[in-house]
Amino acid sequence: MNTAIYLDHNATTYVDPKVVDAMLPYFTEKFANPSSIYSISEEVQADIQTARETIQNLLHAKNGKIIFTGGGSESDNLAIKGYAYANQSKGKHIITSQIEHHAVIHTCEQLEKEGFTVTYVPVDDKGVVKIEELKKAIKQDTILITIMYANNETGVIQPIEEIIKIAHQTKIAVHSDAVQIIGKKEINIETLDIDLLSFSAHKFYGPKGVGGLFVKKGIKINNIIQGGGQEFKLRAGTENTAGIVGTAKALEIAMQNWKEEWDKEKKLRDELEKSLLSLIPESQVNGHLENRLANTLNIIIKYVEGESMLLLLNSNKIYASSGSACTSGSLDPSHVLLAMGIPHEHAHGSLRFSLGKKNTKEDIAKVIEVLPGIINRLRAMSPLYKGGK
Amino acid sequence: MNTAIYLDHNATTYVDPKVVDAMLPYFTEKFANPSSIYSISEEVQADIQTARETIQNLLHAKNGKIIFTGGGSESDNLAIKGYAYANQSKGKHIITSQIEHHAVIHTCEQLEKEGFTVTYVPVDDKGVVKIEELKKAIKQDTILITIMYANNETGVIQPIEEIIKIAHQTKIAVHSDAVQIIGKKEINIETLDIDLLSFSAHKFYGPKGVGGLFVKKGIKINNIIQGGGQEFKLRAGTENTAGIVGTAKALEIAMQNWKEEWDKEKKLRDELEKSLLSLIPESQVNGHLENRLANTLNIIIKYVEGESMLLLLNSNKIYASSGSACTSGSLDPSHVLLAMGIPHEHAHGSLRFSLGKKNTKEDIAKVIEVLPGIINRLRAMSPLYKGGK
Amino acid sequence: MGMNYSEKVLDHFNDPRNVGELKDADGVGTVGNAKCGDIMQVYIKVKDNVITDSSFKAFGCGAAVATCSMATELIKGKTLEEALTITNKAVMEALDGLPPVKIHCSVLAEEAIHAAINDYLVKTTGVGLPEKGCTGCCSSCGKH
Amino acid sequence: MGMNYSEKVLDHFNDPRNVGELKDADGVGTVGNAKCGDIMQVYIKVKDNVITDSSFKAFGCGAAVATCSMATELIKGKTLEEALTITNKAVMEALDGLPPVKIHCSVLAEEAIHAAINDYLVKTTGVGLPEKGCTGCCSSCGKH
Ligand SMILES: Cc1ncc(COP(=O)(O)O)c(C=O)c1O
Ligand SMILES: Cc1ncc(COP(=O)(O)O)c(C=O)c1O
Repeated sequence: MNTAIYLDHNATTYVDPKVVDAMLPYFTEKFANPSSIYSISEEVQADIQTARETIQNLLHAKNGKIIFTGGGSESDNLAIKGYAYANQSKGKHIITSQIEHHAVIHTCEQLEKEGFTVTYVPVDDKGVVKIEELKKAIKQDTILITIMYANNETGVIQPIEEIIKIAHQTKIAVHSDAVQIIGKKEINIETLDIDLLSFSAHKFYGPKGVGGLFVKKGIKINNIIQGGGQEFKLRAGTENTAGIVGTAKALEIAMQNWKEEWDKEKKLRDELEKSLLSLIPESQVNGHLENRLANTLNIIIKYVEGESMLLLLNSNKIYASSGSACTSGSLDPSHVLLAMGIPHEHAHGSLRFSLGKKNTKEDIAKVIEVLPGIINRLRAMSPLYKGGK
Repeated sequence: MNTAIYLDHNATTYVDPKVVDAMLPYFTEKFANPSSIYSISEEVQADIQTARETIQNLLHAKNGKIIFTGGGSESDNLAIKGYAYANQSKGKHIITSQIEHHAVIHTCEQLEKEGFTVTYVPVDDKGVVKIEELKKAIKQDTILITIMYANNETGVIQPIEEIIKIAHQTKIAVHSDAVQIIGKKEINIETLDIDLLSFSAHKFYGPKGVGGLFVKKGIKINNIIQGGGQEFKLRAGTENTAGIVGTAKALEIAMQNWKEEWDKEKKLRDELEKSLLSLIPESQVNGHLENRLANTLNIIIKYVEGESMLLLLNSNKIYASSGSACTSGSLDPSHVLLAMGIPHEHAHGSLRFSLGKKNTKEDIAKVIEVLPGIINRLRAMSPLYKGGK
Repeated sequence: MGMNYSEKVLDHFNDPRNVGELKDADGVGTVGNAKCGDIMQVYIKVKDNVITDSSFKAFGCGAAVATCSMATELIKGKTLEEALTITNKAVMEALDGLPPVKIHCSVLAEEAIHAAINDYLVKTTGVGLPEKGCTGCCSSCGKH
Repeated sequence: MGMNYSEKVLDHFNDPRNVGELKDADGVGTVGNAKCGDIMQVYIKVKDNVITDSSFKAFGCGAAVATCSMATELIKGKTLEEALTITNKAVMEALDGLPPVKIHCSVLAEEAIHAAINDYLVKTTGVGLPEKGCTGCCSSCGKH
């Protein structure tokens, strides 16, 4: 990558070399199927168990179990559909928000097709779920509230504690897509008293294609992939042992010094934010300035379009995103920004920088050096921009 | 593993070191999210595309597409539920067999709970699906026949060509769980004209937690994991790039000389079979002797119980299985053997040896040397065995 | 190694005590059935109300063999009354525990001791132990 | 690099030809809207029925910029009639193709040429091009 500057860690991270080292034995030596009964299988089974416990310790999640899945999206699907199917006798109404990841939104839409009803609670202009609207949405037959912990595009952290308190007053279960916060900040699942929580290893320097779902003791969910009895009968299929061990190792590393990392990235992010805002007229930050992941900057630059900016940043070997990775190939502006009340034309001009462990002051300086010129150039050709005249 | 003898390749294989090498760059360097739009993502996206095409070439599957999933079980679920949901307006009856893997059987049972009807076609005493029964099972509203290609316990290869011909006469789609045969034998998907076919990388020296589903052009399936638009919108979630590339590499290696490998393993298997049958009285082979995977030997040894044999083999560092890996922890004898008409007490005494690339004549000789003694010892303490007197 | 068995279980499986028939046994008890995958046969020799010797045969898993081995060890030298107080838990504890799916084996072993003592009592006094009925623990026999 | 664009597209995006307003343009056409994320503005100078100069402004993705750049190149020196025969396919071909999701950009570019010529005709003759109506290609504008 040489001089490349990767600023898209919310899309995915590289795998920490120590994590790769932890995974390697499970490909060639400790390769046995953990469900078999001979000695070499038991070792692997024990290692999976250790990984599970490591994660439970790190997330303070001893009040339930961790199910390993094939990624964050699957965890979200398993949590929401699994809970909905297992508890539909109690009611068929689900509450979520307008700013969820597609893995939650499209799952809810699927459930709507199957006869469930879903309320998509709006957010305020800072990207925070409107608690009053959420309260109003609660009905007699509401069984589940699923609200993300931190938004992938803006980094805005949602008032999950409060939501859980509200939900539990009327015995509604709470799921949170915590894919963007797990590994970045210490979360205490037991204190939170959350019922279901999803995470994904490749967001915290672990491998892609493996995720987890926390399920609180006493919470019943159905499986969505049927077959063998793996993962407490909640996820059939031969276990991705290397991936599972890698997930635990990655979380272990992440939690060792998350606070210093958080502070370091915050400092860099704030520097980037301050400089861009001052150097680029008619730009603004999206989302709550305080309650936000330390590594995320979502900025709107008026009169220019996101892809153009990304292409010119790319020419400078700076890799960022516009909207979420999944939709940046499409023409629709981010549903998250639209939900925040940002007009379409401005939403098209959003950039997301998400920092990671290897980013340096120099990286930030380079962006600050390069981006204003890119904006000038694009604005000069923009029919929307009158400021230059 | 030193002198350990691994004879459980149908449960899982080690990952070929060349496959590990092929995967490694995708952890640390080529780590980008394939859905992003910058250069380093496009490379990864192109590599996924190349992997897809490699597999299509090797399986002669250009008449459709390959969807990557989180394993063989997920592929089976996606194929069966995906097809059932997308085509239920045409009918709600599915035909399968009594000897399918749990990933198929439990998925069918799930569909039954949802209002589909399923016929579980029996097999003959050689473990071959009874074609006449299958024909009789076809109804006006049959939409899908799902029959495994080769059975994981007995290795028996099913008459898939014939089943496809029968099914297509009345426009019924055919899915095959080909998890046990892909990588062991060359399959021509296009000539077969099969509609849906599942495979799993860890059965052919690829990584665990990644599988694939072939979907013929024109065949409509619903996704079962909703979210981002990855994998032709049929499997949401950030792609397991390392796993996908590893799957293609593993299949490439497997297909390079599958015939020699098949012949080599067959020779060893036949030697093992012949010797055990002659050295151990009242033993018999389960399944069709000809139409069988070359690496698989399923043998019943009367008056003794499977787990005891496995434990004593384990003491000799010989790793085999009894029934399928998923159920060997449970008390139920194999549903496959029971479906073949084998009495419970004999089904409890089954052993499966499944050979792989590294097995040698010496491995086989060791089993032949050790197993008869184990059997004598166990039979001596068996209240069922009168032969010793 | 194997099913998460304790060292003790593996020891009693790999090197079972008291294996085989007792030629001139005073009592024999057989429990379980082949369908379940577990059959246990316990032999006892009794003198002056004391179990002077005991042996077993078993068709079954590692735990089945180990529990029989341990059970026969435990009853040797005991009076019949003492032997009858040996529960499945006692057998399990003596083996440093069993995996949850294998607990039924210890129940079967307890039942086998009772069956052998019952056989002896019926043979010698014409009156057996009071009926306990099926405990229904063998979830795999398909009857319960 | 980026969206699987061809070298040609990237060239026209990174180094767009004919950028900016033509101060004394004879015709200006604007198509698209900010909601869609694509606005194209094409300027033309016309002399003796020939387009002597052309330029553009664009708010949009890489393909939007590149198609405008290429379209303005293609029409320069052409008669109005010739310019009107330049289709979106011609623009795409001249750029060595576009990714499927970006084809609408070439349609917009064609429409922008037509709009500019229409503007010129209305201004000079009082009669514009026959109405083509919306082609409905811009699936993202939410109107179709
Ligand atoms: C025939 C068959 N189908 C499906 C599977 C499931 O594959 P996986 O474990 O990759 O989910 C297996 C092996 O476990 C199998 O042998
Ligand atoms: C908030 C959020 N939820 C879910 C996901 C899906 O995770 P995965 O890609 O591992 O399926 C992502 C990232 O892609 C995410 O950012």
